[in-house]
Amino acid sequence: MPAPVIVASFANVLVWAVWVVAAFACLGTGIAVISFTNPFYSSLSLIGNLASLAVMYLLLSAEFVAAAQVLVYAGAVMVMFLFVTAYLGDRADAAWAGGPTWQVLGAVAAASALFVEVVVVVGLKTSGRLSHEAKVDSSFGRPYEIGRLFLTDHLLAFEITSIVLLAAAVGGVILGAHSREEPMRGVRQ
Amino acid sequence: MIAAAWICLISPLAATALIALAGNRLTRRGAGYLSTLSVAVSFVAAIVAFAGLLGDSPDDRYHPSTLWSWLTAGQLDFGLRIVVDPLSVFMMLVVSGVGMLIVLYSIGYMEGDDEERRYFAYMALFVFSMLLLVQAGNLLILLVGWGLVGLSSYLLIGFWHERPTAVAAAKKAFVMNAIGDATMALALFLLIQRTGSLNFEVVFSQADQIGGAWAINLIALGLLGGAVAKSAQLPLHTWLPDAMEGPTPVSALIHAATMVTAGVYLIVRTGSLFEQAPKVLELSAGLGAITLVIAGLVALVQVDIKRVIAYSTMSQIGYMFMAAGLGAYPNAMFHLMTHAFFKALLFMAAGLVIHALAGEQDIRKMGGLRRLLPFTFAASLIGSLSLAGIPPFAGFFSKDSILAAALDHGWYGELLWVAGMVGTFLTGLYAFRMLFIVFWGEPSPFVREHLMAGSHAHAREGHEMHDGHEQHMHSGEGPLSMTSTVGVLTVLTVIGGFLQFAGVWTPVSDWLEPVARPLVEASGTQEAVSSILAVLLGAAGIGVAWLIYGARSSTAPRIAWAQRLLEHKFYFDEAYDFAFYRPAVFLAKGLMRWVERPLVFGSVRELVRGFGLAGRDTSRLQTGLVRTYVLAIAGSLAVLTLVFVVVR
Amino acid sequence: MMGPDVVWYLCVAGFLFCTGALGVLIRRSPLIVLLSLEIMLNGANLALIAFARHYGQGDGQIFALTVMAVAASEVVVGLGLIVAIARRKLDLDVDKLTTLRG
Amino acid sequence: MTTALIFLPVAGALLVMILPVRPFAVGATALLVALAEVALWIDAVARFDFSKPGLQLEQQQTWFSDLHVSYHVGFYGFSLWLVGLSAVVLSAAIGYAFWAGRDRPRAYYGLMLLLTGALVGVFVAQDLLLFYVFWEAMLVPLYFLVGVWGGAGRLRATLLFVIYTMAGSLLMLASIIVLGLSQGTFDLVGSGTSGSDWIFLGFMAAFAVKAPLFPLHAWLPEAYRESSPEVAAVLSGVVSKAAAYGMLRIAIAKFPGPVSDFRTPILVLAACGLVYGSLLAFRAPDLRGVIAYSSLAQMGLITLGLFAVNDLGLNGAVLQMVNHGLISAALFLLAGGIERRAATGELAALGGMARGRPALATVLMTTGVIALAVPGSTAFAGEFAILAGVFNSGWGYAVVGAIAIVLAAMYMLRLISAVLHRSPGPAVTEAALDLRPAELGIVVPLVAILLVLSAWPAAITERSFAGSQAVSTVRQALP
Repeated sequence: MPAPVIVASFANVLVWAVWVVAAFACLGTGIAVISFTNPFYSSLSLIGNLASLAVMYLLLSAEFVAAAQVLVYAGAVMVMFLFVTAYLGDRADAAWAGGPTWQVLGAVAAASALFVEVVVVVGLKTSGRLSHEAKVDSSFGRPYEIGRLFLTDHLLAFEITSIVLLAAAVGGVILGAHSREEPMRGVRQ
Repeated sequence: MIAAAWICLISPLAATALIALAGNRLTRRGAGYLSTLSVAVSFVAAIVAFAGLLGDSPDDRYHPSTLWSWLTAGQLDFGLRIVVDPLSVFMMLVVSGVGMLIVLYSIGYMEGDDEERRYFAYMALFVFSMLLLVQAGNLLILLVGWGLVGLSSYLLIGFWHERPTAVAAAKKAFVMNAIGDATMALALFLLIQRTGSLNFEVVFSQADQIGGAWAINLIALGLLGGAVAKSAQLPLHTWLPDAMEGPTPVSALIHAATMVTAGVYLIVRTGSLFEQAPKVLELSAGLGAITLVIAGLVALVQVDIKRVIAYSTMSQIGYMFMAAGLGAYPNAMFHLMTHAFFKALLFMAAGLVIHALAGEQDIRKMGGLRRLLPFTFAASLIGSLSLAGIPPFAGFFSKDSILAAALDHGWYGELLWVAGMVGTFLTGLYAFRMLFIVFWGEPSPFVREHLMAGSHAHAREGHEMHDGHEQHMHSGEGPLSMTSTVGVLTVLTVIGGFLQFAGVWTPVSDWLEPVARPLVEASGTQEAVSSILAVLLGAAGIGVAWLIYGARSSTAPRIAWAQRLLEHKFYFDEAYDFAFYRPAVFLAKGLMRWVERPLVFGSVRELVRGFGLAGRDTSRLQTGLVRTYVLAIAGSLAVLTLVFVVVR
Repeated sequence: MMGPDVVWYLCVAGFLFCTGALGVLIRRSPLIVLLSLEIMLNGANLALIAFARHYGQGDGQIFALTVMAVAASEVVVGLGLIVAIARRKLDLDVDKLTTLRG
Repeated sequence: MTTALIFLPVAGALLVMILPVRPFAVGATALLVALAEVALWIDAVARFDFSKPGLQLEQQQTWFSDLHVSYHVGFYGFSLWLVGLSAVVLSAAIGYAFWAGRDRPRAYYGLMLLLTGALVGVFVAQDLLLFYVFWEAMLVPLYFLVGVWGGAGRLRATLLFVIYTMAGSLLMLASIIVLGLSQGTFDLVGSGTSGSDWIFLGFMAAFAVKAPLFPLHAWLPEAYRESSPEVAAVLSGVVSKAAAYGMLRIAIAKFPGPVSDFRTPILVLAACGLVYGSLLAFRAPDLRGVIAYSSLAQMGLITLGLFAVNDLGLNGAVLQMVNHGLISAALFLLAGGIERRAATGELAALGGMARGRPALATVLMTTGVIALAVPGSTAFAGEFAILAGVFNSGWGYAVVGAIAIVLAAMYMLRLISAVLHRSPGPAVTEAALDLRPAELGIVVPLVAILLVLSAWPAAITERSFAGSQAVSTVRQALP
């Protein structure tokens, strides 16, 4: 067995190993997020979830996205979550589920049905067509490439995103500024 | 000649329009003079047209004239078309001549009524309509005139519109005539379909090619329906006695002399069509015969002076129908003319009586008027003698020739002849019953009160007393405009019959020959037998009347059931009420109760309620729980994906 | 290429999405619901990036980045709402918010 | 020219809504605009060449080029008469409102003029989509006119009316879309015929509701009773004619196959409506009820004529549309005048109004006898032609029609007598005046037109279709 082949197969095994670890971490943390009663733990699990996803992005040659994931999501957004959780304190604790039984049963049924369908679609109907991956060069997923696409092909999406962000900022300010008034109408006490 | 015919037609219409537009600017009397003048113009124009026709050779006496297209559709073109031919000129003369006299008479009769202008506008409108009817050059215009005379009749019967009976009578007359209009219209539809035209010459020339015995029979039946309704023959006769609610001159003009005889005119005019349907023609003769007997019987028990004459009119038109149905067209037309004279005379004489008695029409309150109203008595006597067919008055000549013609029509004709003879006896009886009751004997208390107390009561039928009209105090017989016209008609009744003496000279038949060639020809023997028998029977009727009502030497036989039957006019009104009016009302109410409310409105109500309920139930799904909504979305997504997976 | 096929990534993405959906459907705490939404978005992101790699085109990554921005905006508004609810001393329970009830 | 006819009233509507003048001037302006519309129509008549069969005074402007939708307007002979009918009746209605006085005049007259524009638009539109736009534009002013200015039960009446017509016109919209897409053009002149039963039924649904045809008339008595008299006059006089026009211009011209398939059921329904409406009119307790149900009957009659699809029937139907429009407008306005005087329309409370009120008696009597189609009247000419036409489709229809003639005499005479004759009813006081000169000025022109038409109904029958050749015109020149 020539050396490059051995190296390649070793690398393959390594990648598989990393993927398996990342994937299971991802699934586990995902389940953890929705299982904890304490939102603080949920938020922490979500950070783990995001981190493991970032690993998978790296495996998919999406270095910039992975970096953004860690920095923006795990860094900024999740900090906001933790901050709010801390602000709310005990009140953030919520009953695990509740509501009518049929709601829970229906939820589980719908979610699992969706999952099974995704698996079926992906695994059975399209496996043949998804087996041959394109070759990519080293520039794929680099910041330069991302920037070029953003400013050429997807300029409109870029601009709209910025407007959405602006709108969200304004919305956040307004919600914060007017929050001391009387209780909202129609909320069941 | 054509121009004269148009002038004859338009003149009364112009008078109507003028009176309607002038309103208060025209005096009441002025309106009367204007409409009399317009009808006089018509009469003169009719004479001019007559003279014009005389100049033509008999076979060329046919002059159509179209003013403009009245109704068009595709190839069809119904013009506003008149025809000047012997028949139409004959009718024009009768209508405008008698009409002129009666409108003139109205000036005196209606004086003091606060709506005289309206009356004269209606009268002129009637004369126009009647002239349109007789001058029409196609069946559509004829139907137009037909309907318009019905309308004027409605307006004039209901002239005193505050009397419920008058309004009801007017409506009844119009609706029964509308039935006739409708059957006539149906006949016209069939004619249009078969011949593609309604012009007389086209239709008549194709009469034998209409195809299918049922078609021509239906056409004839439809036309007969119109004729029967207009001429108050059985079974559509019940409106005529009620129509006496109108002013007496109206009864004289419309319900005796002209309009009601339009049915006879129609049968004569469309003779070529009827001849293709001989059974229908015989039916019309039969209807005439039945009517003349029944009307004569009912007339025996009537107590309203005008109703007696009205039944007598029905009876006399029965003779005309019999003649027309037998194909003796000239006899029918001749009787139409003489009847116009003597029946108008009778009505107007009755009008004088009513006028003198302040609007009273009940003969039971009258009596002994002979000496108080000698002129009226003389006129009534002559009219009654003519009605009973006593020579030498007009009725004798015309009626007897009809009876004679019946003998020339096989066994069916003989049957009709017998009916006619019975009718003659009845005519003498009821005519002189009325005459004797009203004029003979000693003045009744009522008469004494009105005529002998010195003051003349001036009130019109249905109206309260009007003051300030004392100028015709003279003889108590009415103003000159009334008495003079009665005088003229009396003269016409005396001499009118000599215009034609069956078997000796026949100018009327000759004149009508090109248009209405008779189907029957009575022999001299038949003429003689009929005349002698008819005169004897008429005289017998008079004699019986004298015994009972004149000399009062015997009393009338009283048979309870017969009396009741006659007084209820053979229960026709009741039967129609039961058979048509009530079912119509019931149906209308029933439709309202069982269809309109529950089905039409109810369906809407149910639909609205259903939507409301559905909306309320659907809104219950809006729990307000966001999670439920999300679940719905997720569930739907799952299902949709499943569908795509399975389908692809 | 080394490592698993795109198919595997897609399975993980699908699982993540469904997990998030389940969280949204059964949890009543608005905070957790928001977190679950993040998981759903991330599942979608993973699929986008996997496809981007599969087809060798960068557009998927662009979309993923856009989604991140939208997610950030949504978190801002969502957290703002939660804070607003909390300040009004209301229960933090989505089942208590029933203004939409018909 | 044609466009001016549509937009003159619309511009007038904007003008009266905006102009800052006193209420009186608002009404006067509206009346002037309506009269100008009549004048413009007379000008159009003068320019129209009645001997030519095709579309005239035509104007076309592309609207959506992809779908071949265009602003396409123009006149045929019969649409010219219907436009004239709208202009005249709307003028009379606006005049009546002006005389009677209405609250919020700015909005009221604006809506009336908008309605005029929409009606004219319906009658001249030569594009399906444009037709639909005008058709719905008609509903908006009517909704407010009935719903705001109506009587006590106006809300229910409006709701019924609007829901009914909307249901019908949505089906028509679906039909228009399918027909337009399948033909590749929405143009009425340029497109061919269609054989689809469903599209035909969609159109007929809208027309049958608006006309209305038995048994879709549940909205009719309420709408006619609850709206103000002039709106009722417009509703029964002109709006119903839009439906009849639609039947002629679209249903009959575009769907020869389905017309022959569905002719029998439609004729049967129309005949039922004719007798049914006449019978109910005969027992209706009030003025408006009689006129409303007689309208139902008359629309049945017009439908009979249209679906006879022969020269007599079509010519008669067009004539009768004009007749009935004028008659019911005059009757409703007269009913309004009587209700103002007696404060009620109950026939039992009326009576004896003829004495001392010669103008009212003359006008009502004249209108009434024309309405009952006394022979010689233009209504008689219309009915005669219609029934003679439908006689060819089946004698039974003509017999039913003949029965209806008798019933018409019964209910109209009942109306006339109940108002004018006998002794004065409890609601009729001495203070109830004769018709005022202003009222005469409104109603007499309508009656005068009817009288002129009575002398010469061929004025319309000769000029609705080139050379009176209705069937060939409908089948060929309006393919």
